[in-house]
Amino acid sequence: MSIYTATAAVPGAAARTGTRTTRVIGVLALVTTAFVVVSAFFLTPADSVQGDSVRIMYAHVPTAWVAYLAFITTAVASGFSLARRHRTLGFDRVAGASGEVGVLFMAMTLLTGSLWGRLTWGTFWQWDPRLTTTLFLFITYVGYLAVRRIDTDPRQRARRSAVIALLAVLEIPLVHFSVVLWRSLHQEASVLSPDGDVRLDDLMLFTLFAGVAAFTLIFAWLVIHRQRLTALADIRQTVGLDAAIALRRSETSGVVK
Amino acid sequence: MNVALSIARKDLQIEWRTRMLLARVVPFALLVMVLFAVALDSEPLVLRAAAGLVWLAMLFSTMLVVQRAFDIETADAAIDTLLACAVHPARVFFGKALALFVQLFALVVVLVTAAIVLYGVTVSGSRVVLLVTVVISATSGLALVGTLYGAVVANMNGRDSLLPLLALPVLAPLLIGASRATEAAFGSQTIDMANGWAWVGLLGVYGIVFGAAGSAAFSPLTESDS
Amino acid sequence: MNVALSIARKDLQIEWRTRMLLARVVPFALLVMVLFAVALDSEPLVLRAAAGLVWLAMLFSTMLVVQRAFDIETADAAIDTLLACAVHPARVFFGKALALFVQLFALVVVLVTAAIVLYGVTVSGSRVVLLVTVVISATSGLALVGTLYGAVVANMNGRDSLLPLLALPVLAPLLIGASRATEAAFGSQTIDMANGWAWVGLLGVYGIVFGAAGSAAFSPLTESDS
Amino acid sequence: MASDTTIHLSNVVVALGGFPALAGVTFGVGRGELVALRGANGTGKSTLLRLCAGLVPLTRGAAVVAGVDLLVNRVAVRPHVGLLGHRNGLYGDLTAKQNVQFVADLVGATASDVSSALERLGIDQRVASTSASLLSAGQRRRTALAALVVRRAQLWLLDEPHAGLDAAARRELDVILRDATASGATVLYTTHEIDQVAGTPRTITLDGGCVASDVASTIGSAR
Amino acid sequence: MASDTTIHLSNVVVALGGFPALAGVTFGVGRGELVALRGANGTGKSTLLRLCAGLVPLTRGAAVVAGVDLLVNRVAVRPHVGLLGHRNGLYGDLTAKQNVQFVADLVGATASDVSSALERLGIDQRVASTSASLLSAGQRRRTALAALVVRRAQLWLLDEPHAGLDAAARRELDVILRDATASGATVLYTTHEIDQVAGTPRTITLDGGCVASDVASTIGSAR
Ligand code: HEM
Ligand SMILES: Nc1ncnc2c1ncn2[C@@H]1O[C@H](COP(=O)(O)OP(=O)(O)OP(=O)(O)O)[C@@H](O)[C@H]1O
Ligand SMILES: Nc1ncnc2c1ncn2[C@@H]1O[C@H](COP(=O)(O)OP(=O)(O)OP(=O)(O)O)[C@@H](O)[C@H]1O
Ligand SMILES: [Mg+2]
Ligand SMILES: [Mg+2]
Repeated sequence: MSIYTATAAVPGAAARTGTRTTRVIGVLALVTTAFVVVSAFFLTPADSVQGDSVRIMYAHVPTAWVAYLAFITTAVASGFSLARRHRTLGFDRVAGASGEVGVLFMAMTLLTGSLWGRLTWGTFWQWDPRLTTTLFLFITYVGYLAVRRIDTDPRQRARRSAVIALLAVLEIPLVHFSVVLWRSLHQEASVLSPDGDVRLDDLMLFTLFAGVAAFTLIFAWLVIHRQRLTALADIRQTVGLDAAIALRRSETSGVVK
Repeated sequence: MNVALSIARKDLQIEWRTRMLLARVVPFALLVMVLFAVALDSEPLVLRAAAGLVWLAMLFSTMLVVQRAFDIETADAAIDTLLACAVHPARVFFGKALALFVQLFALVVVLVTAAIVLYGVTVSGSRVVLLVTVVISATSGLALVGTLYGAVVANMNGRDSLLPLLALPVLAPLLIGASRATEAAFGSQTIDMANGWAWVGLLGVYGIVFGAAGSAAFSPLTESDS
Repeated sequence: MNVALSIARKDLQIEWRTRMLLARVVPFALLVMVLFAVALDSEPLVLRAAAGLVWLAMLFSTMLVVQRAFDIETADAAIDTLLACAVHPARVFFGKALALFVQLFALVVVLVTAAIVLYGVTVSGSRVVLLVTVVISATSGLALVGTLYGAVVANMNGRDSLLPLLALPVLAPLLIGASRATEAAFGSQTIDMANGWAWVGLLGVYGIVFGAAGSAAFSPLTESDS
Repeated sequence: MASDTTIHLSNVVVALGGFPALAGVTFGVGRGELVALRGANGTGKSTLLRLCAGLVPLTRGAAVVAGVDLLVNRVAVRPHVGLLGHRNGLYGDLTAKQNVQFVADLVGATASDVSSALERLGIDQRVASTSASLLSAGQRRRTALAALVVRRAQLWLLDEPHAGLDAAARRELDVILRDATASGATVLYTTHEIDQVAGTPRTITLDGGCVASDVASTIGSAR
Repeated sequence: MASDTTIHLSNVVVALGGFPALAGVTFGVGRGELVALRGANGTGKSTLLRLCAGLVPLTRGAAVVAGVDLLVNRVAVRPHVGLLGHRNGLYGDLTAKQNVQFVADLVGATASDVSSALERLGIDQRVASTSASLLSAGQRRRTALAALVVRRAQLWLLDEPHAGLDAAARRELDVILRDATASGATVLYTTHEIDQVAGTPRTITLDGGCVASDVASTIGSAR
């Protein structure tokens, strides 16, 4: 919601995408990230089995969760863009920006996950339900971005991609519960395990959630800037349209009069 | 006559006049099944993967049939007329999905028979009931999802390659569910009948979700602006 | 400029303007590789079948790229102009095959990389030379056969489903040869390097046969009678 | 707005991929009017027809067609409109008759409507039972027109309906259009042929995406 | 046969899927002639043009076009022929200019040939750099004609070239066709418009797959 109201200010604003709010978000993101980096590398203990490689967790898990958040944001914005016909494009911009950031974060999950896998399992990839469904989720949103790239009327594109986004978000529970549905190599749901049994020590847990906070802030910052950029591009197009209309009107062939 | 039925009849009429399914899709699907066996290159392996291979072949064939179903609409801009005449887009959706279901059902019957002959699987007794249920629910799912995503990419340049990209990840759960349930019906050691029926339940949920989504989404999708 | 090069350039220009390969075929091919692994549902199996799966994914992707290559010719009857202008049909054949080769080569590089990451195969030392040779000769074969059969079905109604039907059986030997040779390059236990090179020899012969057949047959093929 | 106005456009801008194909069009067409649309290639005639059929969105301005505000819900206009575009909208694998029959099924017309439409457009037994994709260009155009006749729309939008038709079919088409307006339908069609325009009561000429002239022809209305 | 005969047909029968689209056509066209082909829809005009372009096979009779016997090797006639069918033969994903440039590359024409052809057909900078699939119907037709001009064929076969063109383009087309015949090319085109035929030296009318009349117009040759 706050993301959308922030866009409302854009048309009048100067051609910059930053505001005080985003600067605050940016600073907070930097501070939290700094803490997570320090804590992850120096304060938290190494794992008794996995050793130092466990530190990848502080990037791996938050990116996964924030990617979920991004995709849910995309779905919600898409729902609004279908429902609120006269504001379609505003919501569509948020949906698109959030989808892009989500794909970015999901790519980071895959990357950190396969590095971690290399260190602990000895291979980059395992055909495990969680990993496979994660990959499907990733590809689904790559497809979503492919549809957004298609050059048609913006409103039609908004509708088509909104439908895809609303269906795609249904895959998230599939990814999350895949571990429960299939027996699995992948880490059991250790933080949000169904029985509420938390198996990480306090500082590790704190750092993990600080990581989640940091990536959430980065996500918000990126989405706000990204969708304002597209909003500005749209405005520029509108201005361009005025010039184009004038040009078009002067395009008299003088053949038939 | 009901609009959805008119549309389904028209699609089946076209299929009947061109014999596309019989002459081309069926041989293609059989070929895919044979190629898998070749690529795997080992008897016990093939038997173990039989159920998965049947549904994989179905998945690729579905892409062909769906592309065809929307090509005939867009080739000469016929969909414009269709939408102008048919008052409710949901009817168009169900009409096209129905025609697709009929064609895919014929196809899956052939493929299961082929699995029995080619891969040497056996089905008997109460397993037959499970098999029939799986086939019907999974095929409905394929038809609904296929129609929905076919409409998403209809009228788009290069839809041949966009359709699989969008539809296959969404169909992946269906592939897994149908494969596991079919494995149970084929009498595999790794999965029992009760588990098989559980998968069928999931397939049913899947079909209902996409049926609802499709009838709701078809209207915004077909507001063609091209 | 040489006619064949003009034609290849035109096809690549269209690819460049539409980004079909990057945006759609590459993801599709990756998806096929993932789906295979899912259907097999067993780690060691996947590793053992890795080489075959790469080439199977290539095969299906080739169908997409070929369809596209001939769709652009027939959509607005452009092939009539092309044939009227290009004095020698063999040049048209080689022009289209060249553009196809370039695109398929880019694709296979991605797929082999994916196999290394996803399937966990390893390539090292002298095996790299074998791998590169296999990839080039098998891709040439795909491009030549693809162009030939693409021309056969061009202008035919419903070519989407006819192309795989005709081309896949012809490509089966290529699939086997390329898979076995790639297995050797991937360091499989079942096949050694010498054997791998023998398969490459066969692939070379295959390519030459289809290159010759294509340039000879392209002229009668394009005498469209529709 | 009076209910006898079928098309009411004011300052309509339609941008296609950023290009203003229509750059501020204003005019109205009353119920039962027959209007010819002229203009050089690329001046926006086809875009105007597609706008009225609810197939392209309005970028700016206001448009009300057949009582439907296109800004609010342009899809709602479709049931009232029969459009014949540059392309015919036929299923190539169905016969000419099956094509017309399908449209009849959708709108609830009878079998006798179908055969009378086919007969009017000179589609004989042999042509009617040939696949549309095998027919000659003119025969396909006639089939599309037969489907439009069966459709019985309130607003007819025809994009160069005369192109490809032979002399006999052109004459019949003019009769069909006059019959349609006589029974209360509104007809808007484009053409590049000067002798076609001469017989039409009103001619609107587009230039550069705008209305260049809008004249009533005395010959046409007298005829 | 004299070498100044470009088309020589005698008793030509062409069966398409068992239907005799041409049922015994006999006529000849000399080098440098400009001939209009008329007839009702479905009488075989397009089929005749496609036969002369070597695109459909001869079922019976004899045909020699541009010195090539179509019974022996109909493919050999293609390099001499420029055909504009009902469809334009453009690549929708290339710009108008790239389309014309491609034909120029194939036949070895220069860049200045391309730009002069584009200019002749009134394809300006903006249109030239737009994808063909986005252009208006008339703009696409003009692009196809520009490609034909670049082609510089010995025999021009045009299927309803005027359809879809505006008045200015029609005038230019007539000039182009006259220029082509003046420089020794032979032109055969179809049309349904009576005023087009009036200006043409010779008109052949088909009916039911046969020649119904073959007349020289005194007006046309005088003009
Ligand atoms: C490419 C490989 C990997 C992928 C794609 C991947 C993907 C994911 C995803 C999507 C989540 C979020 C799950 C959810 O909460 O719904 C997750 C969580 C997690 N992953 Fe991975 N992962 C990979 C490898 C690994 C490895 C190698 C390890 C450690 C040995 C690991 C440890 C964890 C942990 C501890 C969590 C948090 C679990 C929870 O509480 O839910 N991951 N991973
Ligand atoms: N996506 C686009 N990008 C740029 N220009 C476009 C686009 N789509 C359409 N146009 C332009 O908009 C105009 C559309 O014209 P329209 O098809 O309405 O013309 P028309 O009056 O019907 O012409 P014709 O007589 O040739 O049929 C053309 O000039 C075309 O080049
Ligand atoms: N495969 C087929 N089966 C039956 N009839 C066919 C087949 N192919 C073509 N025809 C018929 O052959 C004739 C071909 O006519 P052609 O296209 O040459 O006509 P035309 O004179 O160009 O007409 P138009 O003025 O409409 O363009 C048509 O009557 C068509 O119905
Ligand atoms: Mg137009
Ligand atoms: Mg014709």
